[in-house]
Amino acid sequence: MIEIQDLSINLGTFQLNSLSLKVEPGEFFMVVGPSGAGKTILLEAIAGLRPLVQGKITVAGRDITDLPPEKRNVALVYQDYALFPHMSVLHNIEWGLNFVDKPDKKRVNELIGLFRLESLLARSPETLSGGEQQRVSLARALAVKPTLLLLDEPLSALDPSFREELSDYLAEINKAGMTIIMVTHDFGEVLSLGNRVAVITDGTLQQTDDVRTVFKEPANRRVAEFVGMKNLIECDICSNRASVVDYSAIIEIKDGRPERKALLGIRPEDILVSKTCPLSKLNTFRGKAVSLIPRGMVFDVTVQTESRLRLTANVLSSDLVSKNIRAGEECWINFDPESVHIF
Amino acid sequence: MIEIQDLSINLGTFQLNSLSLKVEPGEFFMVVGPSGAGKTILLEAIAGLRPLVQGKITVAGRDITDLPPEKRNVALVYQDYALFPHMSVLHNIEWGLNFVDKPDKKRVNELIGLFRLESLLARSPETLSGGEQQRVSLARALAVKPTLLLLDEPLSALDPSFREELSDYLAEINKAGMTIIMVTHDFGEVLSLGNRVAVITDGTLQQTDDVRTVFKEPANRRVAEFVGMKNLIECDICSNRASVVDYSAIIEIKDGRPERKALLGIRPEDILVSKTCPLSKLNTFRGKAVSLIPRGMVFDVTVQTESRLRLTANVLSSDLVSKNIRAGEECWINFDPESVHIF
Amino acid sequence: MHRSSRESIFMLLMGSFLVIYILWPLVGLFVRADWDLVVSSARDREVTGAIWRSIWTAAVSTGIIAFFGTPLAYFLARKDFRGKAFLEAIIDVPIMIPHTVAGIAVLMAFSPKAPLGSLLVKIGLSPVNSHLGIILACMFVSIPFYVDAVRDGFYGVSPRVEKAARTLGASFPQVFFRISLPLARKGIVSGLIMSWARGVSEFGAVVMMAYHPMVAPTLIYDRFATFGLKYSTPVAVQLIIVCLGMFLVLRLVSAGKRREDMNND
Amino acid sequence: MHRSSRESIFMLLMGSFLVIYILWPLVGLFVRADWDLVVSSARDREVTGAIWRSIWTAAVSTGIIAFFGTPLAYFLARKDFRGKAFLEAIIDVPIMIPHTVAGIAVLMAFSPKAPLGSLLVKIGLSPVNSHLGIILACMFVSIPFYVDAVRDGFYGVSPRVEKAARTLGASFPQVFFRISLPLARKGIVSGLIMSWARGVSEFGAVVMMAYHPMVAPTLIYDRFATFGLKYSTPVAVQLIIVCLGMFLVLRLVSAGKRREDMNND
Amino acid sequence: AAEKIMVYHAGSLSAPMAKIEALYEAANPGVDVLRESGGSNALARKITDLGGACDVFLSADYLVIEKLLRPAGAEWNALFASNAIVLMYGPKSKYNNEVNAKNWTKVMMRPDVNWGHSEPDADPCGYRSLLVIQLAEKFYGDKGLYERAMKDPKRAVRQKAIELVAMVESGAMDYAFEYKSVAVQHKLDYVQLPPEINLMDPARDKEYSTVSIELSGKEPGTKMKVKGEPIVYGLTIPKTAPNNKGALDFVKFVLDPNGGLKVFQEMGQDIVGPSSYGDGSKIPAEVQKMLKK
Ligand SMILES: Nc1ncnc2c1ncn2[C@@H]1O[C@H](COP(=O)(O)OP(=O)(O)OP(=O)(O)O)[C@@H](O)[C@H]1O
Ligand SMILES: Nc1ncnc2c1ncn2[C@@H]1O[C@H](COP(=O)(O)OP(=O)(O)OP(=O)(O)O)[C@@H](O)[C@H]1O
Ligand SMILES: [Mg+2]
Ligand SMILES: [Mg+2]
Repeated sequence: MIEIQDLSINLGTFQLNSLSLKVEPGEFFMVVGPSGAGKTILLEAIAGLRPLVQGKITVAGRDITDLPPEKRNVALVYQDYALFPHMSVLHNIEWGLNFVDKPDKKRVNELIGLFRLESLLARSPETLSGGEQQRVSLARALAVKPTLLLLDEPLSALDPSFREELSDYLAEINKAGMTIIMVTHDFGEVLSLGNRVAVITDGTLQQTDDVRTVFKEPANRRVAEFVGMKNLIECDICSNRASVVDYSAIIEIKDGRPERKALLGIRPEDILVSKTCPLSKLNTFRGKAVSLIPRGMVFDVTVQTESRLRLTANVLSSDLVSKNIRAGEECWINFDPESVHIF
Repeated sequence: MIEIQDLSINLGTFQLNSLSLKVEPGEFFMVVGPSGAGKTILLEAIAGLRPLVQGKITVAGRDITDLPPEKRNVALVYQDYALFPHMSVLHNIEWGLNFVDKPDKKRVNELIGLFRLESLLARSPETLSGGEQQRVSLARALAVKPTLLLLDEPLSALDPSFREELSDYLAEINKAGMTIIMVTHDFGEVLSLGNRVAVITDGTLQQTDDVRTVFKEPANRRVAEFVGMKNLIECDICSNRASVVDYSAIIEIKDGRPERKALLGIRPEDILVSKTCPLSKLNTFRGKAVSLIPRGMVFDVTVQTESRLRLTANVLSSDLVSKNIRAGEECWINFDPESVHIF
Repeated sequence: MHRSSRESIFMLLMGSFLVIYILWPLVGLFVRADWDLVVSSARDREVTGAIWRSIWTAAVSTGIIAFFGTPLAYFLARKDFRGKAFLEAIIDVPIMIPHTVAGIAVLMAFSPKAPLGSLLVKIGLSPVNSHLGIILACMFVSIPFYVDAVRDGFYGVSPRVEKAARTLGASFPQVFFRISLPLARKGIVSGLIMSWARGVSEFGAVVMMAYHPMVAPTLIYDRFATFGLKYSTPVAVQLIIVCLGMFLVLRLVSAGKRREDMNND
Repeated sequence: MHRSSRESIFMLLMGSFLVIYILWPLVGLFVRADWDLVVSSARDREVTGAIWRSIWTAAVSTGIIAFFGTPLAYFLARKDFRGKAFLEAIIDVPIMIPHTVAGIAVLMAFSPKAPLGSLLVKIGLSPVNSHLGIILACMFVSIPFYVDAVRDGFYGVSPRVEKAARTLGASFPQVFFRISLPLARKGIVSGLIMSWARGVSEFGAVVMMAYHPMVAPTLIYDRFATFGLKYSTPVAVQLIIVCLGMFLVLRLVSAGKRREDMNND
Repeated sequence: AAEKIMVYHAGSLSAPMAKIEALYEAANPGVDVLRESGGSNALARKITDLGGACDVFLSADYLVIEKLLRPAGAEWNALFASNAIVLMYGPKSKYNNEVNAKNWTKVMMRPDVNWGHSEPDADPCGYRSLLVIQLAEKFYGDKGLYERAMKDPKRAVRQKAIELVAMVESGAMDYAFEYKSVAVQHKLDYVQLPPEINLMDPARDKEYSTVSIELSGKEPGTKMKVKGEPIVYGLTIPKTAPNNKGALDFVKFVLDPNGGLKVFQEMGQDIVGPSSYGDGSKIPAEVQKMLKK
């Protein structure tokens, strides 16, 4: 669908550095990265709204680098909505149809229903709540049936049930053939909607991969930290054992590898915490729960092992009670060698 | 700390209806509700930025209904940040100190470090990314050390690890004594940060309760739907059995109750799905998995039972594979009578 | 509620000084006017002719300015370049030039003896003592008022909104006409009013280019010189009434229906 | 990049018509001026005195207008009420009144025989043939330009930003001076320039109130009538140079340092 | 298109010229007389410096034609009417019930009386007003009157007659020196000054010339002396007149005793001549016929 080659943008204090990316037709492509990484700027560049220092953008083989935005058939939903303040909600949504060959009014009505905008149609955007503005902005972009849809955190201001509904709708139109590139901070969305994901930090593309792969096998420490692989440990590796630098602990890993120093990562949800010694003896450590921090449905339980490893595990809130794990008390942790990722 | 009595606001097409609320000193109070429910307007009213139709707001017994915003010692972080576009980031953050008796410059430096704004200090807000703006806006409000902090989706544009850090910081300053009222769409935040939560829909306060109570025992259907209690079933109740209206299923409930018609709700995470018949026979149904929808770390598995009940359960993505549950195939569901909520 | 209205009242009180400052002399003019003459001069062909001529020549001049000046204003609002302040200063010069000097400068530029003027004469247009001359003079004095107001209007239009419009399939001109222009509406209306009204009021410069055909200010002057204040005031009063009406319509149109949401903010 | 610059070039080309339209007569004036006389008149006390008088009287008038007009402009930008369009129309009237009529109206209002004028005389101020008279006349013609530009400037200031400032502990006046005013900067600078420059250029109305002390336009006219173009042009040229310099400084100050971010957008 | 005759005339001739225009146009259908009024000096400058299209120029002072137009811009100068300086006042003027031809100097100099005249350099009426005061000093034997008057802080100088009228009407000025015809046209009251001092009587040429005043010369800083003379209006056809033929016809009408001259008389002016001033050899024959020797 779209291929970006060697794209660079210079904004003085910020640079986007020769970024290359390929999105397949019909793909639901995610872009994630820390705040200020350059995600929005990348979307703007794809839409043709930012002057490039260098680089080439091709769509279906055609070079569109110098094409004006309106000829790209790419719709962008801005993070801050960018509604037309002088038009009613309805006119905002319908506006793009003026420039489309065969305007599809029926679709507009569908979108209005789906986004529950019926009662707001005559209102001025300035009087809308944040979520309402976001819905209008999304509906406006969808109304023109772009071949490529660029979404910048399009569901961030919506309540969970609405977000779920609209995620489903996005998944549906993506299945129906629309290519979507979406920036989001919600890993749930990345996992449930995305095919592949690009991780950008500080203007540099760090990794492009299948969504699950990025979480399980991040390319480097920055990506690992970003995707929440909280347990990162410097090790000396020898065959299928990793001895933690400076500590006495030995961690079993899945395949034999040549001897070297390496970084090793374990996702907190892959670590099991139990009050009693687990059956498996592989990668099982005794320790003390030093902190329990609630994170919504789960708790971050940090355990200091006897071998002075400090690992964080996720425990479901309900399990915490049933398993009787308390801060300051003894507990066991255990994880599969399969879930140990070596960089 | 703050007591709101009978607050009404009229905006023509939208009304906030005689809302009463009490927030204790030092509480971390959450406000949730669907998009357009009136959450932002409630915060504005508390800050003294909206004319009231009626109502009274008292802080520590003192009536502040007619006090101008600047005398309330209440800082509001707007959903759309509302930074001062003509000032640098640093001046934005420091601005409020001009009006404080003992400005605490050290704290400003702390905040700048904590929010990682060092490299942005000289920049104009218009050139900031969404997340950067949000951080500046939050830092600006925290710099003045308000006695009451009003936050309108303050972490929505941040990446997960940053969000986690700032959540921790908010929890910390809340522990240190600052009362916080926060609007959010993230139930994770509600659960991990909040003491109590108010649910507002369509300008009406539906429920104020302990955060966990709201999720487990929503006050009515609207709240139940909003907090994601997906399985809502009309029943005839008789003692500790509920027979589903129109279907042949019988659901066991926890305590005996007088005979009546009632609505019954079960949270999807309380329903267990298994390939084989579970040990407990209580509330165990055989059925077919009709749909599996990914929702981040979990799947929404909808099961149609033989007794034509249609229930949605959450299954961890990893469990889905290990338990071998597939769409269209037979499976069993089971739930504890304890987790059945009766309205 | 009372709080914010207290502040409004204070601002209005401060401002009412200026409103009264404007109204007082105007009311004096109206009170002193001989209303029989006002009524009868409303039927005087010379008076209505001059007023109408003032209105349309200033309108044509404003039209030309708007045609060329709107892109210029947009350019000034959107681009920054070395020498921009200088360009803006040049554009403002006609505001401060004494009107007679402005008239002399324009006259010299367009006199049939000058290159530009002779060109006009060659194509059959007479730049002096003609409607064209009036328009040329009005343009010179009005340009800066239009350009300044419209540029300030465009400053308020978010480039993001324009960009979003582009991605919806609208070309630059389409976005300009359907988004940027309507959003700069207030500035444009102010610019149109100022430019047009400035043209209507111009005497010193216009009279250099064309005493005849007479526009309203010239007629008022002529009446005053010939017949005295008694006969010039009715013409002035009539001109004011007509223009006040036109302002009112323009402002009402531009205000639109923002009423409700504004007072709620 | 080339795309957007193509559009800018088109806009600049359109706009350059107006820039040339302003420059052509000005350049003509400069070219025709006898530069020996320009230089010598720069040492002529009468000339420098008149130019300086023009500058400061117009500045005082602008100062008074700014003091009362800024709250008025804010009020007009923020509040909507029945009769607002009418109030705005009234404020615009001085733009369209022929200058001589304006002068007569102000003269009648402030003549020592009129209630207002006699009040001024009683407190020892002379409203005619004095600096005060010049200022009174300048004010009348300048008010609308200031109020319109500043009101349009305030329209662009987000009420949300003002509200956020209130919650940070700033009172209404503090927010007004530190947030609203600086954010309306462009409009205010335009308003100041227009109001001041309009005052500098005024002849018809000023001359009604005071021929002496002479302001620059009066002196230029006087020189023209007495000695001819040769001796009036140097004064005009000097006035233009001085004012151009002042505009340049004001625009440079108001433009600030937005350069970078603008061109990236 | 109609034949056009462009007439520039002194502001003080506005009213009679309006009437003459109407009469002339009635008599010559198809001819459009376009009048442009202003200060005599400024109008002459417009002709010389700005190429103003003018067929006939009527000046409030024949000397303007001499100084500014002849010989470069015009070839002849015909005198046709006189005027008097009066002391004009209005209904709001102080002491307007007691002022008369005997006491006006004293009334004018009272400490609470504002008075004024137009700019001597720019407007002939201005320096003539000053000459009148000098003559009054002699006539009334009021020593030092002129000097006191010049030092009087309540004296205001105005650019043109127009502003004086406006000021007197508004009460901002109590008394103003002005042409009699202007006072008549604006229906303002005036003190009729004795012929010995009012510069009206061509026969008193000698008496008038006993006073003089310094005016600005050809360029700023220089001075020239102007003696008292009767107020005599002059007219000419500039060399650059686009419609010379029409101009001649119009001049003939203006100088016709039953045409223009009659109108001037009706409106408060006396007729002088009409006669040629200075070298009259270039006067067109048709006009020559209408002049007295
Ligand atoms: N005009 C500009 N001048 C200088 N720097 C800029 C400009 N616009 C954006 N930036 C900087 O570029 C960086 C990337 O911005 P961008 O908006 O793409 O971030 P983002 O990845 O979308 O972040 P977020 O998740 O917070 O929205 C930010 O650090 C921002 O401050
Ligand atoms: N000035 C106004 N005039 C009319 N209606 C308004 C105005 N301002 C807000 N509203 C309406 O009031 C309702 C509540 O707005 P509010 O901003 O409080 O919603 P919210 O609960 O914060 O929603 P969100 O989660 O989307 O931000 C919305 O439906 C909005 O459209
Ligand atoms: Mg972004
Ligand atoms: Mg909101």
